[in-house]
Amino acid sequence: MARYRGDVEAVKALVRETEVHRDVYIDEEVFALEMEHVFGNTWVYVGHDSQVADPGDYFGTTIGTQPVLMVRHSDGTVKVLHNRCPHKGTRITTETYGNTGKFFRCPYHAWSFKTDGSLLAIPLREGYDNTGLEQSHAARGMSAVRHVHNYRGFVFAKLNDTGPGFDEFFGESLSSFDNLIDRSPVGKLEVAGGVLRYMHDCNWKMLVENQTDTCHPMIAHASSAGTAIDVWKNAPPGAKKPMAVEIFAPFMSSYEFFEKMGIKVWPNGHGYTGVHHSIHSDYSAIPGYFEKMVEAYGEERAKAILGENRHNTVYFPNLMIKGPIQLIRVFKPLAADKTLVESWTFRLVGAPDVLLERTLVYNRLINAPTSVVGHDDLEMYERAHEGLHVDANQWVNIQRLYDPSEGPDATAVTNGTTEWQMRNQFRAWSKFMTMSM
Amino acid sequence: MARYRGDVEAVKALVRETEVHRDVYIDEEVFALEMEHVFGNTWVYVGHDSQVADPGDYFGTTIGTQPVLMVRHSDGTVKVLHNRCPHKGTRITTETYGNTGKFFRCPYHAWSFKTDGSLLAIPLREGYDNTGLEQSHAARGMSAVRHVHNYRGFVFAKLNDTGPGFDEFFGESLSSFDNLIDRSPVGKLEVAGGVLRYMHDCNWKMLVENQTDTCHPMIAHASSAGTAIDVWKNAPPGAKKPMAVEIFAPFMSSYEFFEKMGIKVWPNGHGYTGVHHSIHSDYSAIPGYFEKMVEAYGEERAKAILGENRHNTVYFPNLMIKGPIQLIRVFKPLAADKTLVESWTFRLVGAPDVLLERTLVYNRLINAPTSVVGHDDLEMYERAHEGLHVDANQWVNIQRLYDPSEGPDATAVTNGTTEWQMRNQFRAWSKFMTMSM
Amino acid sequence: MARYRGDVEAVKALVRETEVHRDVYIDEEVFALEMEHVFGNTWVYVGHDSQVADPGDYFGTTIGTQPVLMVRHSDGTVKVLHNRCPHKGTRITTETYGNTGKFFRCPYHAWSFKTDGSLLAIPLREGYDNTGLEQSHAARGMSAVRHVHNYRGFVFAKLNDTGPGFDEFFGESLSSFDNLIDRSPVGKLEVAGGVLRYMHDCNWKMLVENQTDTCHPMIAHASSAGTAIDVWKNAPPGAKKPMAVEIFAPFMSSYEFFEKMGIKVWPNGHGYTGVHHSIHSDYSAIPGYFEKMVEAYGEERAKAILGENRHNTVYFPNLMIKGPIQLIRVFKPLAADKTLVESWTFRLVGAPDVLLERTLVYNRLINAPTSVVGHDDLEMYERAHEGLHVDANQWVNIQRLYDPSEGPDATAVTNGTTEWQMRNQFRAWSKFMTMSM
Amino acid sequence: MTRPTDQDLIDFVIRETRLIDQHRFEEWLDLFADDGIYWMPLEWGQTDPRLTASLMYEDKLLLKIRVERLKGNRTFSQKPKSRCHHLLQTPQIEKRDESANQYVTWTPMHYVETRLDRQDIFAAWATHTLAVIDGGLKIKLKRVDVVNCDAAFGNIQLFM
Amino acid sequence: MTRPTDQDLIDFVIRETRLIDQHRFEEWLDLFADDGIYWMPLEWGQTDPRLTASLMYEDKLLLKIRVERLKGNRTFSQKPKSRCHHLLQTPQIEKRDESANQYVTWTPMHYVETRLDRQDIFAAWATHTLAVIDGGLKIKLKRVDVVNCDAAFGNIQLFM
Amino acid sequence: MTRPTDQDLIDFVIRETRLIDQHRFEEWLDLFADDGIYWMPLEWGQTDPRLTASLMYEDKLLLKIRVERLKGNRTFSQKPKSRCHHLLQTPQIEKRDESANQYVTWTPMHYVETRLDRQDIFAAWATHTLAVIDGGLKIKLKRVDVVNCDAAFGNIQLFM
Ligand code: FES
Ligand code: FES
Ligand code: FES
Ligand SMILES: [Fe+3]
Ligand SMILES: [Fe+3]
Ligand SMILES: [Fe+3]
Repeated sequence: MARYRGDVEAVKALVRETEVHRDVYIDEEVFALEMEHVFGNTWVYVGHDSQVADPGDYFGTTIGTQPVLMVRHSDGTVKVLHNRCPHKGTRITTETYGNTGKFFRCPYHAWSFKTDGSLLAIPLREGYDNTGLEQSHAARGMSAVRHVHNYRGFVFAKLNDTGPGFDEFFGESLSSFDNLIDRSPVGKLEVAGGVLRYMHDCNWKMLVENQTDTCHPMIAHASSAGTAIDVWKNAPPGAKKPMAVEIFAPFMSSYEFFEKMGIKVWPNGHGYTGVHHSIHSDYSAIPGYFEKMVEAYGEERAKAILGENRHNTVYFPNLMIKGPIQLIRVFKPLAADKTLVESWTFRLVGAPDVLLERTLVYNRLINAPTSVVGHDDLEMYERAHEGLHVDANQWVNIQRLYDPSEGPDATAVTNGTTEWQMRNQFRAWSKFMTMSM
Repeated sequence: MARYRGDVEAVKALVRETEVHRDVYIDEEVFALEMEHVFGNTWVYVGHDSQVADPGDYFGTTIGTQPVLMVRHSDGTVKVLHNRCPHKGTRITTETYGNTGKFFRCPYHAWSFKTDGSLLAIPLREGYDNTGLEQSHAARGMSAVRHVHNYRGFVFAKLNDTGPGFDEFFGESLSSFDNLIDRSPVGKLEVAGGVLRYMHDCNWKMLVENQTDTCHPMIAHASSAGTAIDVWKNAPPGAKKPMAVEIFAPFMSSYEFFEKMGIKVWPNGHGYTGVHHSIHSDYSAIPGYFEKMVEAYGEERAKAILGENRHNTVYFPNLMIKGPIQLIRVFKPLAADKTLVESWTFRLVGAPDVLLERTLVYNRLINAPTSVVGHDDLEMYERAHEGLHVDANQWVNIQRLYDPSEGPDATAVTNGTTEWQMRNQFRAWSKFMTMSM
Repeated sequence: MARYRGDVEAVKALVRETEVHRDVYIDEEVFALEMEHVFGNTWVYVGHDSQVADPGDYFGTTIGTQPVLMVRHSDGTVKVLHNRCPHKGTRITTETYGNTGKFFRCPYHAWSFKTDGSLLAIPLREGYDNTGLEQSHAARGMSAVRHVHNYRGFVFAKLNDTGPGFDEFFGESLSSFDNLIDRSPVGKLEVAGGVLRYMHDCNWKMLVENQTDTCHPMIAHASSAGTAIDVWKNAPPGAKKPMAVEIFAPFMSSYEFFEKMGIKVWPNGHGYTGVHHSIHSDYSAIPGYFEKMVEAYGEERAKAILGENRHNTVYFPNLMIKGPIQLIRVFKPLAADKTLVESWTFRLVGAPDVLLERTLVYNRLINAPTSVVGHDDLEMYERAHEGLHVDANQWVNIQRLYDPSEGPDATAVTNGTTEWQMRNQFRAWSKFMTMSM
Repeated sequence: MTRPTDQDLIDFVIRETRLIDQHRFEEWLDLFADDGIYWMPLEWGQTDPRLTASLMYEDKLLLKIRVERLKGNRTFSQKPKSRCHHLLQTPQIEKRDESANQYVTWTPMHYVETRLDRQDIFAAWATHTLAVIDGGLKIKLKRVDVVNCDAAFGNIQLFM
Repeated sequence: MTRPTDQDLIDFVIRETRLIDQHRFEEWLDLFADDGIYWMPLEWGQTDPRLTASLMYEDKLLLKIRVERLKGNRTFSQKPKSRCHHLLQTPQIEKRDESANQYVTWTPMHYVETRLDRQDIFAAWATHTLAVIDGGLKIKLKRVDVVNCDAAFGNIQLFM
Repeated sequence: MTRPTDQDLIDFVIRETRLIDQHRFEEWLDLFADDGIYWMPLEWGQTDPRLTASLMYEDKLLLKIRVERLKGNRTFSQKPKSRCHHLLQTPQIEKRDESANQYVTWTPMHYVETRLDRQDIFAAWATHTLAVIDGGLKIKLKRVDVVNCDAAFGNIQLFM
């Protein structure tokens, strides 16, 4: 029965200052409302424009659970279209990548559409004369998403007319994107290496929260990272530490390390870990890269860019990016208890290949369905998804380092073990969930 | 939450003159209501009486989602019983075919029932003395469907007492059955060859609409029929065109061909394509068949019968028959997003075997889960079922050659590319859906 | 839509004196209410304390659909805890058996809990200073079930505060447990041999009712037990009848045998078959066992204990025990249409191994997913679950030997073929279902 | 080759399925004799391909149409493409009749067909009737009996 | 036969499972020695069939009851009938002890059981202990270890 | 051994997968050459392991970390433990280059991984590149191509 639809108070009651009700994670009705409101009123990441380099190039993906096509229009701009024919609803293309030329053609009855979605032609068009087709939904062609913004290559879309503008929504949180992009001597990224797709039988928000959960690595990842350290101990003296160990080892850093790392929160649910340093700080230098950066930016600026070692930056609702290792993770909601995690990697145009190689090693070791670190985390998520069905305690605790004065939509830097960023996300969740109810 | 149950206005609003709301296809509550109303108030095809030739013969099937048994009663009439024991609800038989002799016996506690469903015996009957069994639901035995009609071998049933009588419901649309049956020199059909069962992950109505969708073959089937034509082009000169090519080729006929073919609509959602000619018109003659027909009917009548080349006749809600090729397709609704298509073939009693052979070739090439033509269509249905989840446009368009004056329950012949028959079906859908609400 | 939640009248209307509505078996909302009320207000079997012999030993199971841990606390008592971390909801352990030592430790962030569930420690505890953690749900640790009773080794729990006390709930029905336990010369049982887990695609109550359904064996099990008898007929003369045949044969006993066996009903839905004799009466004696019993209890008492041959004792809602063969079956509800049957076997401490061997033969032949007797029954349940979807008759009949005067919560012994115990269960179902609504 | 060894027959069957899994369909088609037939019965133990329905009963022309279609640019049910995988129990020689130039093998197998994130698995027995033609083995008849041949299936788009 | 070759042992195992798939259950039963046992452990690596539960631990009498039951006219769980399919990795010879007349093979396999539109797949290892009796191989013990032997299963009605 | 026979190669591959199924991971690890690699491509027909993502591309150090982890007391994703099962089509010899000391086998297989009541099945082709080292065969490269390598998977915790 409907317990939440249209009941703003009931939805608001799900999120308290320091506790969140389990229905937020396991209730299918709440999930449906999230798709309409949270994923409708916010700017959701769609893709990177290097995926659609040339006119007619398209990339098929989803916004929340809505199938869309990101396409390079003939005018060079990037459009986001709903992947649905206005005639009978047929998905126009099921392929992830392709080039459709000057127009899309529906495979069922060959209606065609310009790459901005507008209706181009219908076979036997005269069959619609004097039928009032102009007033029909069909006349609109493939519905285009009206609110699209391309930020230095990263394409976002907002499905509803409600919700803040792009700049208001992200504000200074875009600095993490800037740092990622500036790491290219020419300030340009390319999606490269392929995407890892990892299915999780749990709610999407568990993954988002985990991105700034700095109290779990030394416990949950002792099995993988801890073992890596132990095994490496037996390496012959003087052996060069491999990338893999460099990547694994910092997961076992002390509580103190994570406390000092710092967490920054921003309005609208964004925030990041690793303000002062991070698990990425001590990677060994890639020969020739720094030189290229100095060439491009001058020494001071180059040092500033590379000195930033932000760990995980979370963009509400479902994106996480890692500047220093050039990868992003998209947490795609499929159902209250099903989430597809896509981990995408980038080439820094103008930088040595070895950077991409390291990025791929990281992605493989940490984010693959075959990754031991992934196994550690997924086990926790799936156990939590199970455990939340316990009726005796229906609340999830997000209280660590809570301060009644912290308030909503603050900008602040604080102790790296705080759960403030989780609270920050849920305050944003409440706001966008109820904004258009 | 209930958005449609008991809300006639909401249900009516789903169907407009030229557009249909997507909930009609993807909403499970609408589906449940369809099972109660559309499949309750109409005459639904159950089976052919040649499947239950002798007393005690039964055939297990479903009406909508209701499991029933079609059985030959001791008095020679065909009964339709709900396949359920009145004691604990046990399905009486799970086999599709069998002969139960003089009575059905439940496998759980051996209650037995006459082949008209009435309670015959209970072991230790005295255990029910003075318990008021007579007033119980159980005393009624296996509930028999009250409204059953056997039209020249084709058995239909109506589950509810509401809804029109058999003749009123079908009216002159029965002429397509007549033509199918008359094609037997002795006016008799037999189910033969076996049934092809093809699972579709889409709504059942997409398939029904497709039966009169004459604008899709040249597009959607270019891959199969088009390729067949191309490959045949390389055949050695003078090679006899095989049945398969004769069957495939017409799918690639021009728009003009389909326009001229004509579509006829009848009241209550019935109608057919191929009024003047059809894709079946040019099959080569079967040696000896015409002679037999002349013998039986005289030349003029024989010519008249064989001159009819109706393509697809749709009987609302979920049956399609093809007279010229002697097969029928039943679109069995399993869920809003699941449909089982059964394709049944018939032997024309008294006609040469080669006709059945051709019928089976047709069925195999067009209606099997291994059929390339089937692959073309199912791909479209499944894409549409996906696409309909797009919120930005929630309407399916059925506007082609719409004429505001066409009105409900008309009888008319019109351009073969019209979507009138689809509109006709949805007007009937609205009517029967709300009739008993 | 909600048709039952919060509507006591609607729920009451599901159960009549002699008929039960099918929604009781197939409706998911009714199932959800059962989990809250029927499995919340009654004493549900959790496990046997021999499964957690030593402090720190735990056994993971479920009460209804609630995951719990039965654990031996440091003070030697048995506790039942909800298997859920109060921090993020993580299931504390997924293993069925283990020893956790002095405390449980959550694998996600290492919060730890005493074996009575109370919160022991949190890493970086100071992170919660002045956050009001004391007032949070988390402060309560792993929620312990408040109502737990250990009856001579058998551990029961009641989740809600509503509902009767242990003694009131079971009353004299505990005599079946006593007889089972007394069959050990030292009055002690041990879980032994391993558990058979058998998945059923049907409602859990169908299985519970079947336990006292004495009119089905000679019909439904003719295929297995009947065949066993036939095959044994061809055994060489004088061949010793194997255990297996001794176990199979009585299933084919006559109606008269079952009528005379007698059924006893107790308040709150409990009852048993085999008051005067049962299918277990004629098992051949195990050498040395009787002597041990006489030694322990004296001849008269030993005879009395072994003279009891209760067949199936049903404890409402979902337990059945068989004293003479030392096994119990737990019918675990997973969904309205999914039930996991666990069949557990016991060693009579101090008795010859051969008894356990026979118990295991019985369990394997009757209760395994590979058991022919099991196949007979499951076929009936699954057919019934299918058949109950028939709308034309929505009632299950439980009328055999109904007497209007029998009334609720009676204690009585009656004809062994009555369905009174089924009525008794449904009266209890109604009572506990609505008790806390 | 005039008298294939048992190993020749086994290798042939393994190669036949491997070509399918590698999407080398033209080469696969060449393994069929000009009058070769691919038969997938609908009925358990089916004997008659003519007046009883089959899932497939195709001569080389029909198989060629399939192969061409799979390459086609407007074959939307193959956008994106399906993939498949055969796992064979070692083929067993059922019959060697050199005088009749007929060799029959029997091969239990699993067939996996996958597209996008969907994977279907089929259990079947393949029976190959082979002959030596122009010095090489050719398929006169490939019969595939699926264990649940009469079950309701979704698309089966490639070749078992 | 007095000393079976390795190939004899392999052929025997393959034939044994093939008979099941062909529903030739009496012939199959004849492959068992009079004191032959079919054992399907419940426990991973189980050693004791007596005081530890098994899914099956059946002598010829019990197997015979199953075979007769499958033919029975009132065997409702077999109306309609189940079908099954074995896929074997080539059996491996684990032991040849001619003096003790004991031959042991090890065979990874998949077993598919299907009925109506339902299909279940099981992964297992079969271990056959064979002996030569009256000049022919017979089964002393067929042990089937299912990889998830302790999982919750629905009906398993035929023979792995 | 200096020149392995074809049967040696086949036996090696079968033993390799059997060790995994028996959870004898240290012995399994010993089958790899010191510079041996285990590769599971992410891309259909992938050629580059370096600048294209893979599911696994692991040297002996990384494999050793996995093996140690599986034994670990705080490896919660293995509480309870997973089990697995390999079913192999008889490995086929793709290449014998004795001068280069390189032997390549090709093996279609099914891999089942199970934990609690969940069972997943994967269809793949294993390609083993072997060499004789210190008189014994060792793995230089084990490549596992899963038929739906680019599908969305849940946990794959053991070894295909
Ligand atoms: S559905 Fe797209 S053109 Fe008809
Ligand atoms: S259920 Fe049919 S006789 Fe009892
Ligand atoms: S979830 Fe248990 S300690 Fe955090
Ligand atoms: Fe983590
Ligand atoms: Fe079509
Ligand atoms: Fe029973």
